[in-house]
Amino acid sequence: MACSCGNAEENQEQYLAPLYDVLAGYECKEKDLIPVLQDAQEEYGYLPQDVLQEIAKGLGVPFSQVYGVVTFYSQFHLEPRGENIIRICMGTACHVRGGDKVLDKMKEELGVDDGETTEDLKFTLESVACIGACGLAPVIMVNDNTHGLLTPEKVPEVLDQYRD
Amino acid sequence: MKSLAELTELKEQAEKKLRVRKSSGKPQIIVGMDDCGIDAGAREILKKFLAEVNQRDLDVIVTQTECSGQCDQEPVVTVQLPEESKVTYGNVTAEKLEQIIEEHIVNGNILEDLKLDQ
Amino acid sequence: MDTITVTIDGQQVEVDQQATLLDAANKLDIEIPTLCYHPDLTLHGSCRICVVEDAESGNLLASCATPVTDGMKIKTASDKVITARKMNLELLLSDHPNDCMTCEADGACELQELVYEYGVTEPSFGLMEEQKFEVKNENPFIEFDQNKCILCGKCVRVDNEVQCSGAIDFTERGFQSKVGVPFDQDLGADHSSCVFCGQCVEMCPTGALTYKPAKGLGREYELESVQTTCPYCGVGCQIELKVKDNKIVKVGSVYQEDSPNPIGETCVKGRFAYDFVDHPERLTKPLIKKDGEFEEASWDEALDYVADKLTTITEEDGGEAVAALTSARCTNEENYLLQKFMRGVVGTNSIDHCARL
Amino acid sequence: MAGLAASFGSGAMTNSIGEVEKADTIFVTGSNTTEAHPVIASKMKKAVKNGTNLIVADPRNIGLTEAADIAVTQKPGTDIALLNGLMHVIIKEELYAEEYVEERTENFADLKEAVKEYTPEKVEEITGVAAEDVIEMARTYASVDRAAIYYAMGITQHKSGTANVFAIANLAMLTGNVGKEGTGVNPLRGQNNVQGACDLGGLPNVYPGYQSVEEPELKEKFENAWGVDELSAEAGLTVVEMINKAADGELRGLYVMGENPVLSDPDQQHVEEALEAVEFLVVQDIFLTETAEFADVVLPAACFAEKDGTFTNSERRVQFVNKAVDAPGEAMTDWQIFCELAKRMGYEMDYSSAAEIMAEIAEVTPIYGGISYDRLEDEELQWPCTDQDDPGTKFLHQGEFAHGKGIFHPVEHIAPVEAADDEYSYIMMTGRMLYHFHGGSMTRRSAAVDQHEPDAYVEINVEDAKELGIEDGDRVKVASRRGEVETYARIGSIVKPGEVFMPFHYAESPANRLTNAELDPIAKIPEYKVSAVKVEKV
Amino acid sequence: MEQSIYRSHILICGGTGCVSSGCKEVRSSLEDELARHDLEDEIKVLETGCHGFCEKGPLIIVYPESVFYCELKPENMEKLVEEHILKGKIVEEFLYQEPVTNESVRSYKDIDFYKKQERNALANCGHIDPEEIEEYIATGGYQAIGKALTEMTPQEVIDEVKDSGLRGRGGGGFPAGLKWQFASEAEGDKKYVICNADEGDPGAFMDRSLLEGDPHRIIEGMVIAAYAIGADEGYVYVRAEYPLAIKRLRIAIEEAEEYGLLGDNLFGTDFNFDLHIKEGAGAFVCGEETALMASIEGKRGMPRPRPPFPAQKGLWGKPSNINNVETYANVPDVIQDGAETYKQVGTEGSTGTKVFALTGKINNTGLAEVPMGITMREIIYDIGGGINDGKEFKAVQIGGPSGGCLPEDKLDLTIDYDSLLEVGAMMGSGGLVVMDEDTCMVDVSRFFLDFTQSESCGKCTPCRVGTKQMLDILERITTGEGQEGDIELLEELAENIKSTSLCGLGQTAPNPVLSTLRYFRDEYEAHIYEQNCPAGACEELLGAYVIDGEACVGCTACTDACPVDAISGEAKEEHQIDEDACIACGACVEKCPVDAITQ
Repeated sequence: MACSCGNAEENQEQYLAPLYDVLAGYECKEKDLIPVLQDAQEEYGYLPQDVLQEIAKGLGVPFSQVYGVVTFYSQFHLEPRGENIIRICMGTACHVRGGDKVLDKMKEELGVDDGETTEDLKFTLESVACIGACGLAPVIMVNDNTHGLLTPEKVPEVLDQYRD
Repeated sequence: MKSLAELTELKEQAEKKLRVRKSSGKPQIIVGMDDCGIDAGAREILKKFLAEVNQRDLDVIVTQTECSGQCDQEPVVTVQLPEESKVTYGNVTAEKLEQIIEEHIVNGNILEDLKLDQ
Repeated sequence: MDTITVTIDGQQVEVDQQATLLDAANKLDIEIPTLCYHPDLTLHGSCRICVVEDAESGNLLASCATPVTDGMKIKTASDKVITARKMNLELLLSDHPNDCMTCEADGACELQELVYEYGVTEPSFGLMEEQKFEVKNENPFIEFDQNKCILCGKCVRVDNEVQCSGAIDFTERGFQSKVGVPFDQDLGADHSSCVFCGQCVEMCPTGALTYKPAKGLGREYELESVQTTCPYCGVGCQIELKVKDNKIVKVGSVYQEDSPNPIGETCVKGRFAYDFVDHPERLTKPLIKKDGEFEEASWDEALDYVADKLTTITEEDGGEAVAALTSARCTNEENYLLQKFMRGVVGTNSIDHCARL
Repeated sequence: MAGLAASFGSGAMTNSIGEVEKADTIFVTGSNTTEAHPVIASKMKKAVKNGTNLIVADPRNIGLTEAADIAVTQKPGTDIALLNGLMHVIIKEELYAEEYVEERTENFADLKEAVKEYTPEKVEEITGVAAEDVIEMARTYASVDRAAIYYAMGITQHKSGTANVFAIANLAMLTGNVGKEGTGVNPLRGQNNVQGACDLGGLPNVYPGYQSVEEPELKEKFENAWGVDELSAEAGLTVVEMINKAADGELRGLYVMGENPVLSDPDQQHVEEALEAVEFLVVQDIFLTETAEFADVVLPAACFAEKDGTFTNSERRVQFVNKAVDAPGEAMTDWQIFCELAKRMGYEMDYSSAAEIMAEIAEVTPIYGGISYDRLEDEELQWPCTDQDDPGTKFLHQGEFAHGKGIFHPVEHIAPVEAADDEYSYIMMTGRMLYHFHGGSMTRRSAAVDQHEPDAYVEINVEDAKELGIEDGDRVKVASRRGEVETYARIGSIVKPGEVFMPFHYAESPANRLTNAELDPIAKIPEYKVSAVKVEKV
Repeated sequence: MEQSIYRSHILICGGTGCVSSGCKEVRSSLEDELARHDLEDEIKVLETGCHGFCEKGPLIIVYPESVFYCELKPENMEKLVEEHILKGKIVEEFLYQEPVTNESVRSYKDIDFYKKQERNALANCGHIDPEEIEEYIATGGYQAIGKALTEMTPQEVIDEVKDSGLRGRGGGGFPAGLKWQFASEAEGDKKYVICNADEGDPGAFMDRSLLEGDPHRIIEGMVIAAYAIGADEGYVYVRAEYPLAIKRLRIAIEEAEEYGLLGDNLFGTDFNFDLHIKEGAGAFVCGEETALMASIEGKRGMPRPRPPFPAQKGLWGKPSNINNVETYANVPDVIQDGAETYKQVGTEGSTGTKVFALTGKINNTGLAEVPMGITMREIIYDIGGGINDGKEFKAVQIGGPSGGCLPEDKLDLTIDYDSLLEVGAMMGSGGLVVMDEDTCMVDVSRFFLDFTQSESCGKCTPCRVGTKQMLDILERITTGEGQEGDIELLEELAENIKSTSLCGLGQTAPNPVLSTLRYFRDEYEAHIYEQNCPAGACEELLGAYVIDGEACVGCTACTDACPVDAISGEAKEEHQIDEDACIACGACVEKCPVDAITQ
């Protein structure tokens, strides 16, 4: 593709525009790093390299620190993620009530492993420590919705709600 | 918030709104609202009671109950004042309603003539 | 400032209120091993090798991070202390390759020394069997083997607190933690702000960070060290030339209070640009140009020629017909002698150098 | 240096490197510190982390700007206007040190008058720095307890170099920032012993320790000390004058020790002609440099690692050089060569060690009077150090300036010699880069650094590159009125549009083939930082 | 004020649990029904925070009768409105049934789960609209700030908290008043008050419920602390996984600002306080106070050595006070009612109440606030309704991943900070997981180690590498690879990690292993020496399934259920399982109608 340098830059400018909007809402100090990353991930669905570099520049924080922070917190992702994020609770209550069976069933249904995204970018599956809805164990969260008192049998039914 | 007094005033205002959640120990007006009652116009009576209580800013609970077996006397209204026995009135009309509030609720005088035998 | 008295291994010592147990022990010349501690860096407290026992509670305390309190009694070599240090060494070993034979840091590795000293001959948890990470060595200066990293964080701290490059930081979390450049790149790659000052290498207690040009050229204990002043810019950093067989193998840091670089700072030139010293193009004999070509000459021949020629010119046209450029890269003594020679012997004040350039 | 000497009575860095971290505000101008003095730049960044304000004024977006609180890019050659503008604001807002000015300086009234017309608006017009930035800079510099200025060749390598330094000295004195820890006027020395070479008489007008050759008493002192009949009573030639005289055939002999004027001096072609023209050229060096190629005799010298001696760094600290390895072949140390040569010319120079030479230096040089090898073994000494009991001097001008009162030298904006025109439409600056040093004779021959930065380049702004149809990594030709060179293009936004930058370390693309030999009238420093050039793709 | 008096309030639980059970749909159906009957002016519907009885959600309480309905569905609303709201007939079928007696209970006050509790911190949770500041004020909210600011000196406030005996509810149980005293005494031009709402213990959700159900109480507690120590700025560090809590807290802060209960010159004094929310980003270790502060500062959440303690050098090096949500929730009562009243509840060393999150194999799961000093048995049986499915009690894990597992003979232990430590557990944040006979204690240890190991920040050696080694050993044991000496090695390692780790996470990580080794050592031994998992939970240790020929009725249910076709046999005849093919998934066991399949 014939793409002159100038165009690439303009594209880049356009690509980063949402990030600049995010940055505009902050003082842009070190303390804003995590909230800015959260907002940027909200915008882009994940944290692309260019975005991280721009955040480092914008906040005057070393890129290595930005990357170190991103890889420290499990909330942040460096790869594109599925449209729907399935978080399977692996907390104590869920564990004793069969949460791992639900996870196994999920893996089977989606054909991906823990932490992976389906090829059609529909679902990302991840096990999480505890989502604090122990009364409903075993429980999962799909996006912001909690589904409780699950059994492996109920898994397809839950997934269907998010397929289109 | 400029002072504790201001807060206390605000608290008193706000408490009124939460009155129904702290019903114990408060005067209650209980309207029979079963099918028989509604057929006899209890719904309007209930509304009117509520409106009156609101208008007079009375610390009184207005609530509803099922049929007490005195279907022919409907609308039936029971007044329960704290630490007193229940008093039940039958065939309550809008006019009697005002009397019940004025005399019984506000002044504590039972309207013997309207009272039903238990 | 108020002082405090503490008892360490039965000996009393009076120390500053702000002192740590390690400071107090140092004052008594009681040695406590450390891996992550460095006096010029912020406190990290991560290796847990410097633990000592509080005689009263029996608790183990990290001596580098624990301030003294009045009347404290400390044991630095109780069974409990030795067992704990040994086990933490065993834990480090379980996540460390076993290749001391070929490791560049052999003989200069603090981990190796401690494992030897504490007699960890059969580590309970074995040794790292499969390399977790690929060695990074695409740049010409520093080889980075993350497998050998014990996460003491001295490199990260010296990079961020002294060099202030922000080139490296911890990445990932827990057992997967490592030190690195964003996106797992090599030092000096696109995402790296590394300027190859080499201070991380100096701080590294193991063979995780080593000098690439020095690879295979000599073990630390074979090298002779000579402190000198860096030959480059005007800061005058103190450096240590490490020499084997009349060859500079690498440049080490000097930690000397009041020097221009008290925390062993240098830049990439001071650290790595020493090859010129034994470069094959070095001049080894005087040269005299004859018919437009240089010919090698003996010193006598060359010096006589220069002396004759200068004498002739000064005799004919006076000293002012000669000028000299002294050098901002020669020593004070040499500069002094050149100007003395030109002024006193040749008779000219036309002496200058490139200070202005 | 000349400027500082006139203002304060001494031309060296007033304060110590360690004091970088003690300043409340650091003002860096005309110094690409991260590349040329990386260790000091790190200290500055460290200071910033601990709360120090950093102001950076440089025509380029240099590395240090990332750490700066205020960073401005003035047009090349407009430093005086900018500095006068700062003083204008400081005086107007009464931020100057009134008591200090009254007690310790002279000529304030003239200064006040001179900077009067440099309003922020006018400064913006000349320098391109926004008026509000000028005000902000002035406040940040003047409103703290300790403010320090650091500068380098970006200030001095101009036709107005000395005047630039006057302006800097004026600013520091005006705010009472001389003679106090963590403050000062600090020229950063580019080479490890520039300071020592100056201190030890490597200048045409002074003996060691800045003792004037024109002062009869001093002349006599040296005649006696050295046991010679008659020393010349006239100041000699500066380096650029030497080259000019050599080219004109007026200079017959030239002795060059460890210098490479072909690469380091301006207008390379002119230098080469001069070296060609000089009758007898001796070059004493460690490599057969571009200059040595012109020599009649080349003498092989020992390098820093092969000899003992001392260097004096930028902060006047005298430090050891120690021998670590033997010199190759028959190479000798420079001082031994001079001893031999003097002997052959009938003057006995007999020293058995560098220490002995230092003992003689101490005797004749008051500022080095207390310096000896014995003391240096376990003491850190900064001159002035006049006798055995003198602990040396961390910062100069405490209480009083070297020559009594500090003198304000008001200066006016002077436009650079060359301006961009239709043909030569870019302004080229030259300077250093981190990985190489000076003429490159050492770093270009050190495998690791040369492998990392093997190629010369010219920095061009993205916008200009677009216009010129040049992409990153293209070969380009850069030409000035004095010559042309070929090199690689490096596209970015470090330089502003209309400006280009070249490092001068690469013999294959010598930036100084393009520079202008126009000198500053006082310090005789060439205007390296402003040359009009044209750029085209090859 | 507009029309404000309704004859009835319907409180619908809007906690995370009930949201996931569909309370939003129930609410909209309820509102439709009310509109259909023209009742909107008489009946007010409002959404509350969590009642703590999530398993039974969606929940509704109808006032003034205070009738408690549970497990509601949208289609139930027609009947509920028609019958109860309109006609005053309690709808029996939606009432709660006691698990033991199967009796319907009309009022929530009469449910065992609530009856035995003493709800102070949780007093408003489920009973007020958390997004309406006036409801909080109506219950006496913000009076304590008024009292502190206008009638007490900061030192008097600190003394009151000290006298109350209030101890930190987040883990260690450090006396709150003492902490405040340190922060108050520390010199600093700026001080901070921080609320640790990074509730990360698996099995604990009391802080979330408090933030969702009564956010103003937390704000009030923080303002009082700020006044006491001299801080003018505060942060609430909340897990990002708690979006509802964050939303409610954000609304509450805005409201408080609007009402002048946050900001400048509170109650006409010169005391100012601003409060910010910081969302965590998913790192359990940030519950450790120094890691939490690093995270607020924009760094990796790695703990640093203490001292200096946050009270001396906290956020950005300034003196800071950190308490958790539940601790701050107790503060208004301490100030309003006074220390004397406060310490009437609880034991001498542990005053007041504590909220526990009851989960696991228990009938009533949910949040229970009880007085300190109650026994474990009372919580599990009287409030929790005992073990479900008629199984035997085996152990209770208390205190989250840093806590320990206690056996049956510790059930009568009175719960307070110190007694728990004595038996090798700890209060922690108050997670209480009940385990029955089917739970393998080695597997539980492995589970907790897996958690702490993956949540270790990786800074210090013992925690980073030690927990990994412990996990490896436990995995070895649960998969039948255990070796002689493993138990001893585990003990040594656990002791080392406990005594040399940098922060609380590492120091307490071995607790589950140590406590199970103490009380259930035989299970470990069975795994290692007999290759047997007594609870039948470790799959690798279980043999293939066998069918008891006599019991088998040949129904073929198992054949159909087997995913690998390992079961053969004609209908009505005895079936067999091919041992080599069997993957021990247990699918057949579940289907067998006569319990003929065993392992």
